[in-house]
Amino acid sequence: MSTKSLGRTLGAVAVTLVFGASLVLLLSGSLHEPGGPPPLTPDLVPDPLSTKGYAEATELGALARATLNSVLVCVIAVPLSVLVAATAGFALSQVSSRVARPVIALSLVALMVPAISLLVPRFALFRVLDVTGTLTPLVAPALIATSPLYPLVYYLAFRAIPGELYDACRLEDMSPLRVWWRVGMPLVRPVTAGVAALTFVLTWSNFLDPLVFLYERDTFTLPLALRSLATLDPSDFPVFLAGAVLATAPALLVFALAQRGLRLRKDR
Amino acid sequence: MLAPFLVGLAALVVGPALVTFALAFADYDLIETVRWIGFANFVELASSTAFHEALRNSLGFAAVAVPLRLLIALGLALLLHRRVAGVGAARTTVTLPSAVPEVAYGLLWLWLLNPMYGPVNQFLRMFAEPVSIPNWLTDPADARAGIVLMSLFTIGETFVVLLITRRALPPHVYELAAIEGATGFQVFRRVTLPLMAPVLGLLLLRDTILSFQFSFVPALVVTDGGPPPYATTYLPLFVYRNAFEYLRYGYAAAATLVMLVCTGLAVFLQWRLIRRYRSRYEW
Amino acid sequence: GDAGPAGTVSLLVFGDPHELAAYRKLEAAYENAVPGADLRLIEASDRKDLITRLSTSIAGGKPPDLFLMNYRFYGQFAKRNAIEPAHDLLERSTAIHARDFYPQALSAFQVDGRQLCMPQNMSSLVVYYNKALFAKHGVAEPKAGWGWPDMVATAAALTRDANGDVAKGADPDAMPGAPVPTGPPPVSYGLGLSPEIIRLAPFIWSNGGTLVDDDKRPTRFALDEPAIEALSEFIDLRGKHGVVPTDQEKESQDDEARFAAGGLGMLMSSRRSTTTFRKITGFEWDVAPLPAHRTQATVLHSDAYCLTKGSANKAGAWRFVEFALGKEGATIMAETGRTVPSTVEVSRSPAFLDPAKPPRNAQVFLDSIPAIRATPAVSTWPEIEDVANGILENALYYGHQPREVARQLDEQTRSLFERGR
Amino acid sequence: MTAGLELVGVHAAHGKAEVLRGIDLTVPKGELLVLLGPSGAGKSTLLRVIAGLHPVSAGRVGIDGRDVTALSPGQRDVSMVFQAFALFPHLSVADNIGFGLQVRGMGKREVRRRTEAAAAMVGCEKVLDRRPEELSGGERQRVALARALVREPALFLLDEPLSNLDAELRVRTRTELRSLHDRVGATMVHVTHDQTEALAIGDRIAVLRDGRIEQVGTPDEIWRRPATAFVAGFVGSPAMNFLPGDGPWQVPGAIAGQQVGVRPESLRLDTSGDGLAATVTGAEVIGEDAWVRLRVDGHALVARVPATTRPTEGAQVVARADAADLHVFDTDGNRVG
Amino acid sequence: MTAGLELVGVHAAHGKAEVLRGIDLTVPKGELLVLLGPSGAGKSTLLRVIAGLHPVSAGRVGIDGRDVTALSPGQRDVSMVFQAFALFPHLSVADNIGFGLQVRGMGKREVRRRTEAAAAMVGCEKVLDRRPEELSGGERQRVALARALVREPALFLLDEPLSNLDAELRVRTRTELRSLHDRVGATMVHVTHDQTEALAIGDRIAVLRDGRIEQVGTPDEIWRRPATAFVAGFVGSPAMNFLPGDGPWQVPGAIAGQQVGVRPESLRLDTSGDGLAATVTGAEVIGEDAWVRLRVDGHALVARVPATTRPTEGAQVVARADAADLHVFDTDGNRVG
Ligand SMILES: Nc1ncnc2c1ncn2[C@@H]1O[C@H](COP(=O)(O)OP(=O)(O)OP(=O)(O)O)[C@@H](O)[C@H]1O
Ligand SMILES: Nc1ncnc2c1ncn2[C@@H]1O[C@H](COP(=O)(O)OP(=O)(O)OP(=O)(O)O)[C@@H](O)[C@H]1O
Ligand SMILES: [Mg+2]
Ligand SMILES: [Mg+2]
Repeated sequence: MSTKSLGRTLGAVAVTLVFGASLVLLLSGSLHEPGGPPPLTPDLVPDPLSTKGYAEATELGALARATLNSVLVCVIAVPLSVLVAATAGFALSQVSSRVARPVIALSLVALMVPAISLLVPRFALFRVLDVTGTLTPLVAPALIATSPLYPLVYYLAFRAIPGELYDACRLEDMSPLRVWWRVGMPLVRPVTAGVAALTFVLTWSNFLDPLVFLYERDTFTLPLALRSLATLDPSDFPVFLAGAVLATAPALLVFALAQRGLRLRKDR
Repeated sequence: MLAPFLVGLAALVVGPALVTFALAFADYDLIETVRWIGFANFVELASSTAFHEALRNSLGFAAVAVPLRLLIALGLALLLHRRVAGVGAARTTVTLPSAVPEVAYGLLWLWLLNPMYGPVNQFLRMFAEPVSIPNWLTDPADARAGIVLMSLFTIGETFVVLLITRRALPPHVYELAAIEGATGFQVFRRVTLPLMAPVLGLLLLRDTILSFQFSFVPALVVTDGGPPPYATTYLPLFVYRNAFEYLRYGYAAAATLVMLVCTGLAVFLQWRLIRRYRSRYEW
Repeated sequence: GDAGPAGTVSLLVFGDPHELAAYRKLEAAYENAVPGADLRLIEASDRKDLITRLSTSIAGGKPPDLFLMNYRFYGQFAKRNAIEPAHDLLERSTAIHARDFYPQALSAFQVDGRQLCMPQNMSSLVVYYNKALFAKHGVAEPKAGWGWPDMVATAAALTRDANGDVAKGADPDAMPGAPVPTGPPPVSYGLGLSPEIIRLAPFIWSNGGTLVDDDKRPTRFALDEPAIEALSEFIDLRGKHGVVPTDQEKESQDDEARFAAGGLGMLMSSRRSTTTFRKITGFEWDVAPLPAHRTQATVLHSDAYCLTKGSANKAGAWRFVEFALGKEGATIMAETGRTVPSTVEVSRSPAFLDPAKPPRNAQVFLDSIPAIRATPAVSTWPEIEDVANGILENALYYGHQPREVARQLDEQTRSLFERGR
Repeated sequence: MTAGLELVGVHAAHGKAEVLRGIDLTVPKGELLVLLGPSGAGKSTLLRVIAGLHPVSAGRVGIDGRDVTALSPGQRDVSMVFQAFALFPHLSVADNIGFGLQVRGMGKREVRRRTEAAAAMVGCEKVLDRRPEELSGGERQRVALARALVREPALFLLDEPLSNLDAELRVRTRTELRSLHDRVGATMVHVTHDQTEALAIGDRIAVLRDGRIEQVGTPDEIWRRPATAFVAGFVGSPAMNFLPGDGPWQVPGAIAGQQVGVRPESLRLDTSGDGLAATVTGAEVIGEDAWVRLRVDGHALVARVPATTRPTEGAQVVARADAADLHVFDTDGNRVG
Repeated sequence: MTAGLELVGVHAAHGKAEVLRGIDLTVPKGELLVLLGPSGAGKSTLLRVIAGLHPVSAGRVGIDGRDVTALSPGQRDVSMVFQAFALFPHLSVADNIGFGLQVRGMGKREVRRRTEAAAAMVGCEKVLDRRPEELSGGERQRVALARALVREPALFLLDEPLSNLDAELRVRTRTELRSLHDRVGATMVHVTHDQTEALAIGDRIAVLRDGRIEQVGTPDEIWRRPATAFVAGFVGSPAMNFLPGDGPWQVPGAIAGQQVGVRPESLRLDTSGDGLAATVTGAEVIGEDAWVRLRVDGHALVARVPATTRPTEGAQVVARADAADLHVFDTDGNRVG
C-alpha cells in the first residue's frame, strides 16, 4: 500500500469514527434496560445489556406494520422517482437550451418552495382525488422525483457524456427512449445508485406528509411510529432509541447496496 | 419524457404554492372562509419581533452552515472517492446520519448536546476549561452553534452527489495534470474544482434553499425555538407555528413568501457568482 | 342508553403509546358495547401534531368527527365555528347528564353558557414529593393548608450538596452581580417548577391578584400588586433562594427525570406525571396540595371531546361521547392513571383512588377541585402562552425585576389579546 | 443512375463562424470519394452535415435520390466513423460493433456472425470481449471502423478511419475497405490526410479548403492537372515546388505574377547539362528515396531521387524537368492551360 | 555523457496480460528516438511507463541519470502528448497550453509569450481563445502538441502527435519538431506509424513487437539491414516482398526454410532479359509512383516503379533486383549475413 492510499485509509477511519460515533451511542443507548432513569454518563456497553427496548418499541409503536407500510411506499416511490428523475434529466440534456432553461429555473423555484407551505393545498388536492388516508399521497412526490434536485443532477450527468456518443445513437435511428435506456443510463449508473439511495432516505424518513395524510394506525409509516415513541417517558428512552435503530437499519442496507452501484466499471 | 416531471411539478408544487402564496394576501385560519386583506400580513410581519428574529436566525444559519456543509462534503468526497481499504465503510457512515429519521436524529442530538451529561461536553471537558464549555441548550449563541453542528452531520446527500460527480470525471485530465507536475492543491483548484463546478453550484443553491428547512426539526425537537425566546426560532418554525398552532395560515403564507424572496435573492446572487466563475471555466 | 345507528366515527386523539393503548381499549369496549359501531382512532403523538392534523383536515374539507383538546387550545376552533356545540345533545341525552360532571370542568368548555365540548378529565396542579428524601433529611412532609413560606423553607431544607449539607444553587454566568456560590453546588434541589404562566397563575390567584383585566373578556395581562408580589416570590425561588435547578441543569435533566432519579424533593405538576412516577422503584412518593399565599388556589388541566362542524356522522359521534364519558368508558380511561375523571362518580371510584397504586394520597386531586380556576378563555391563548412563557423563563433564570416582567407580559401580548377577541 | 450523395449549395456554421460556404458535390452511387483538405477546412463538419448531425444553414442534402435535408440522422441510412471514435465505454467491443444491428432488432446469432466478420475485416477479432478503455489507440480505431462496416447502409462516412494504424495494417485495411466497397456497392465518403491512401483508393478526390471545394477529380486528374496552386501544393509529399513565373524557370508563356510548379518527383538531378544550376543544401534519406533540398537563384526546391544517386551536400547540380511536368498557375492560383 | 532515458528490464502489465516483456533501451541525451511497432505492440504503454502513469511490474526507469522508477509523473520532468490528445475540457486553448507553466508559478506575461510561441510553432495561434470542444480534430492535436512543447523538460514523450494532420502540416510540424529538438537538446521519444516520418526525423528507430524490442538502429540500419524478417516487413510501404529461400529467387547460400526479402523499390521491371518471369496482376498509381502487383511462380510480389513506366495488367515482365538489395532471413526470422 502506498503512503498516499495509507493516508486515505487513515482519513477514512477518522471519518468513520467521527460520523459513526453518534450512531454507536444511539445503538448503545437502545440496549439499556427501559424503565430506569437515563444514565448521567454515556456508557458504551450498558449494564445490564437488554434488548427489551426493542421488544417494547416493536409492540408499542406497531413497528412491524409501520415498517411494512414504509417498505411498501419505498418500493413504489423509489423506482418511480428514479425513473422520473432520469427521464426528465435526460430530456433536459437533449432539448435545446430554450426549452431546458425554463424547466431548470422552474425546478430550482420548486426546490425553493418550503414543504410546509404545500401541505394544505396538497391535502385539498388529495381529498378531491379521494386518496387521503391511503399511502398514495406518500408515493405522489415520486412524480417530482421526490426532490426536483435529482432531475438536475441527472441533467448534469447526461450532459457530461460526450456528444458524439449520442450522435452515434442518432445515426442508428434510435428513439430517445432507447438512447436513454441503452446508452444514457448505463453510463450514469453511479448517479442512479446515488439518487436511488437518496430518494429512499427522503421517502423513508418523510414525516410531514404522513402526519397530515394518514389517519389510521394501520397505515402509519415508521417516522410516525417513531414520533409516537418519542413521546414516551424519559425513563423509556431505550425504547425510543431502539425504534430509531430499527428505523435506521434498512437505510444501512440500502446504502450498502448503493455502494456497489457507485462502483464504476473499473475501479481506479 | 419530461411530461411526468412537469405534471408533477405543476400539480404538487407550482399549483399548491400558488394557492398558498395567494393566501399570503388573505386572512385565513384554515377553517373559516378567506378574507382578502391586501398587504396587511406583510405589514404585520414587518413589525413582528418574532419574525425579525426568525429571519435573522435563518439568514445567519444559512451564512454559516451552508458553506461549512458544502466544504465538508466536498472534502469528504475527495477523500473517499478512491477505493482503498476502509473507504467503503466510511462512505456508508458519512451518509448514515442523513438516514436517521429526523425526529430520532433530533432527539439523539438533544442527548448528545446535553450540557452536563451529554457526550459532547463530557468529551470537551477533558480538554477545556469549564467556563469555555458551551451551554448548548441554554445560551443563545451556543444553541445556534449546536444547531449548525447538528446540520454538519447530515450532509449525506451533498456528499453522495459530489462523490458521484468526482468519480465521473475523466481520468485523462488527472494524467495530464500529473505530467504537468501540478501539486495536489493545484490539481484541486485548477482541475477538480472547475470540472465539478456545475454540480457544486447546483448543490450550493440547493443547500441555501434548504438551509431554511434543515433547521426545522432540530429547532422543533431540540431547542423548541428557544432558549431564551426566539434564539433558535428559524423561519420554518415560525411558519409552522403560525400556520398550524396558531391557525394563522395567511400570515404564515406571507412569511413563506418573504422566505421565498430571500432565497430567491440569495440564489440570484450566487448564480451570478457562479456565472462569473464559469465564464473563466466553461464546461 | 338505547343505541341508534352508531356507524363509523373517527376520533382524533393524542398521547404517548401507553395512553393510546388505553384509547384502543376504549375503542374495543365501545365497539363491543354498541353493535355496528366502528370507531376509527386517528392517533397523533402530541398536541402539536394533533393541531396540525386537525387544521389541515378541516381546511382540506375532511375533518374527523371528534377530537380531543385541552380547554386552553380549543378556543381557536370554538371561535371559528369549527366545533359542533354539544349543548343540545347533552340536554337531550339520556345517557349522560350535566350533573354527573364537575362544573369546573364543564364550564371551561362553555361559551356564553352553552356547552361546546364534553370534558373527559380534569386535573389540578399539585405537589409531588419524594418521601424518602424528606425522611432522610428529617424534613416534615407537606400537608394540606401549608403556605408559600413553608414551601420555600421546606425546599431550602431539601436543597443539598454532595455532602448532604444544605446548599444554595447559584447560576454565576446567568446573573451578573449575584453572589458567587461559596460551597459546593447542590446535587439535589428542593423544588421543581416550570416558568410557565399556568404554573404561575395559581399563586397569583392565591395571593388575591389578577392575571388579566377581565376574566370573562380579557383584553390584556394586568398583574396588580398582589400578582406582582406572587410573581416576585416565584422569581425568587431561583435567584434569591436557589431552590430550583438552574437552566443548564434543567436542560440537562428535566424535572420529571430529576424527580424520578431522586434529585428533587418536590415537583409541581398535574396528574399527568403520575404514570411516569409509578415506574419509580427506588423510593416512595406522594402528592400534596399546592401551598397557598392567602387562599387556596390551583389551575385546571382538562381535555374534552369536541364534535366537528364538518362531521358527517354527528349522531354517531355523540353516541361515542356518551359511551366514553359513561361509567364504563370513563373507568377505562381512569385506569390509565394519567387523568382525573371528569365525572364525579368515576373519580370517586377505585378506578381512580385505588390505594394500591401511588400516589396514596390521590384524594388530594379531588380535594383541590373547589379551588380550581381556569386560565382565561381567549382564542389566541396558545400564542399568548408561548410569548408569556418565554418572558417568564427569562425572568426566572436571569432574575428580572417583577415589575419589568409584568410590563413585558402586557406589552408583548396585548396585540394577541386583541386579535383573540 | 441516381446520385449516391448530392449536396447543393450547402452552408453550415459553428455558432457565428461559417464553416461550410456553399458546397456543391455529386457523388454517383457506388463511388468512393476521398475528401482531402487541410486541418480545419471543414471536412468533419461536412460529414456531420451529410449525416444530419449538424444543421445546414442553407442548401440541400440528397442521398440515393431522396432529399434528406429534413430527415433525422437515423432516417438517412448512413453509417459513420467518428474522428474521435465515439465508442460506447460501457459496452464490450462486440456489443459496440453489433450495437446498430441489435437496436434494429436483428437476431443474436446473426448479430454475432456479422460482428465477427466485421471485426475480422479490420483485425480486431481478438479483443471482442474487452471494453474500449482496455484497447490501444489503433485497436479502438479499428473497432470504430468495424462498427461502421457491420451494417450495409446507403452511404458510408469515414472520418480519418485509419489515422492510428501502422503502415502495414493501414494498407491491409484500406484494401479491405476498397474491396468491401466494390462488393456492396455502397457510396463512401472517406476523409483522410494520408496522400497515399487518397491516391490509392479514391475513385475521385474532392479537395476542400476553407469550407469550399477547390477541385473534384480522379486521383490522376488531381495529381496531374491540379486545378489550383493550392491543390497542387496540398497533394503530394514532399509538396510541389513553386517558382515565380518570371523566375529561373522559363516556361513558354509564363509571366511575372504567375507561378510555375514542379513536383519533387519530376525533378531529375544531373551533374551537368541543360537545366537549372542548383546547390544542394541538404538531404533526407527516406528508405530508397532521398529528399534533396536545393537552392536555385535564392529559391528553395526539393527533389525526390533514389537514395543511392543522391548528391552530397554542397554539390553543384543541374535540375531538370520535362515540360509536361510543369504546372503554371495565374495570380489567382488558377491553372493556366 | 549520461543517458537521457534508460530502461532496464522493464515489464508492465494491464491486469493479467503482460504487455511489456522486458524492455532494455538506452537513449543518449539529446537523441530523437522513434518508436515504431504494430498496433497493440505496447508503444503507448511504454510511454506511459516512462512518464510514470503506468506502474512497472519489474525493471527500472532512468531519466537523465536519475532513477525515477519510484517518482511520481510530476517529478520526472517529462512532457507528453497523449495518443487521444487529451486536453482539459474546461480550459481555453491558451490555458491548456500554458497549464504546465502556470502551475509552476511562472508570471502571466511570460506564460502568454511562451504559449503564443508554442502555438505558432504548430500553427494553432488562431484558436487560442476557443475551448477544445470547438476545435477540429487536427486542431486539437496541435494544441496537445503545443502543450507538450511549451515546456523544456528533460524528456519529451510524443504518442503519435501528428496522426490527424494533413501531409503539408505534418511535414511542416515535423520539421519544427526536429529543429526544436536540435535547439533545446532534449531527449525525445516519438511514437509514429508513419514510415516517412520515422525515417525522416529519427536519430534512431526502435521497433517494438509484442512487448519486446526487435531492433534499435539508425533509419539507415533499419532500412538497409533489418535485423529480423518482422522489421524488414514492417518498415517500408508497400511492404517488403518475401519469397522462400529455395523458391524462384536463387540467392547464394539461401536454403529451404529461409526467406528472401526484397523491397518493392528495389525491383526493376523489364520486358525481357535476366530475372524472374512475372505476370502483372494489377497496379495502383499513387502520384508519380505505381505499385505494380506481380505473380511469380504462384507468389505475389509488389514492385514500385515510376507511374509512367508501369506495365499494363496481364503483361509478362521480368523482375530484377541487385544482389545487395536481397535480404535473407533464417527460419527464426533472423537476418543471415
Ligand atoms: N487498460 C487496458 N486493459 C487491458 N489491456 C490493455 C489496456 N490498455 C491496453 N491494453 C492492451 O495492451 C496492449 C498494448 O497497448 P498499447 O496501447 O500500449 O498499444 P500501442 O502499441 O500503443 O498500440 P496503438 O498503435 O494501437 O496505439 C494492447 O494489446 C492492448 O489491447
Ligand atoms: N464546436 C465548434 N465550435 C466552433 N467552431 C468549431 C467547432 N467545431 C469545429 N469548429 C471549427 O470549424 C472548422 C472546421 O472544423 P472541422 O472539424 O470540420 O475541420 P476538419 O476539416 O475536420 O479538420 P481536421 O482535419 O483537423 O479534423 C475549424 O476551423 C474548427 O475550428
Ligand atoms: Mg476533422
Ligand atoms: Mg498507442
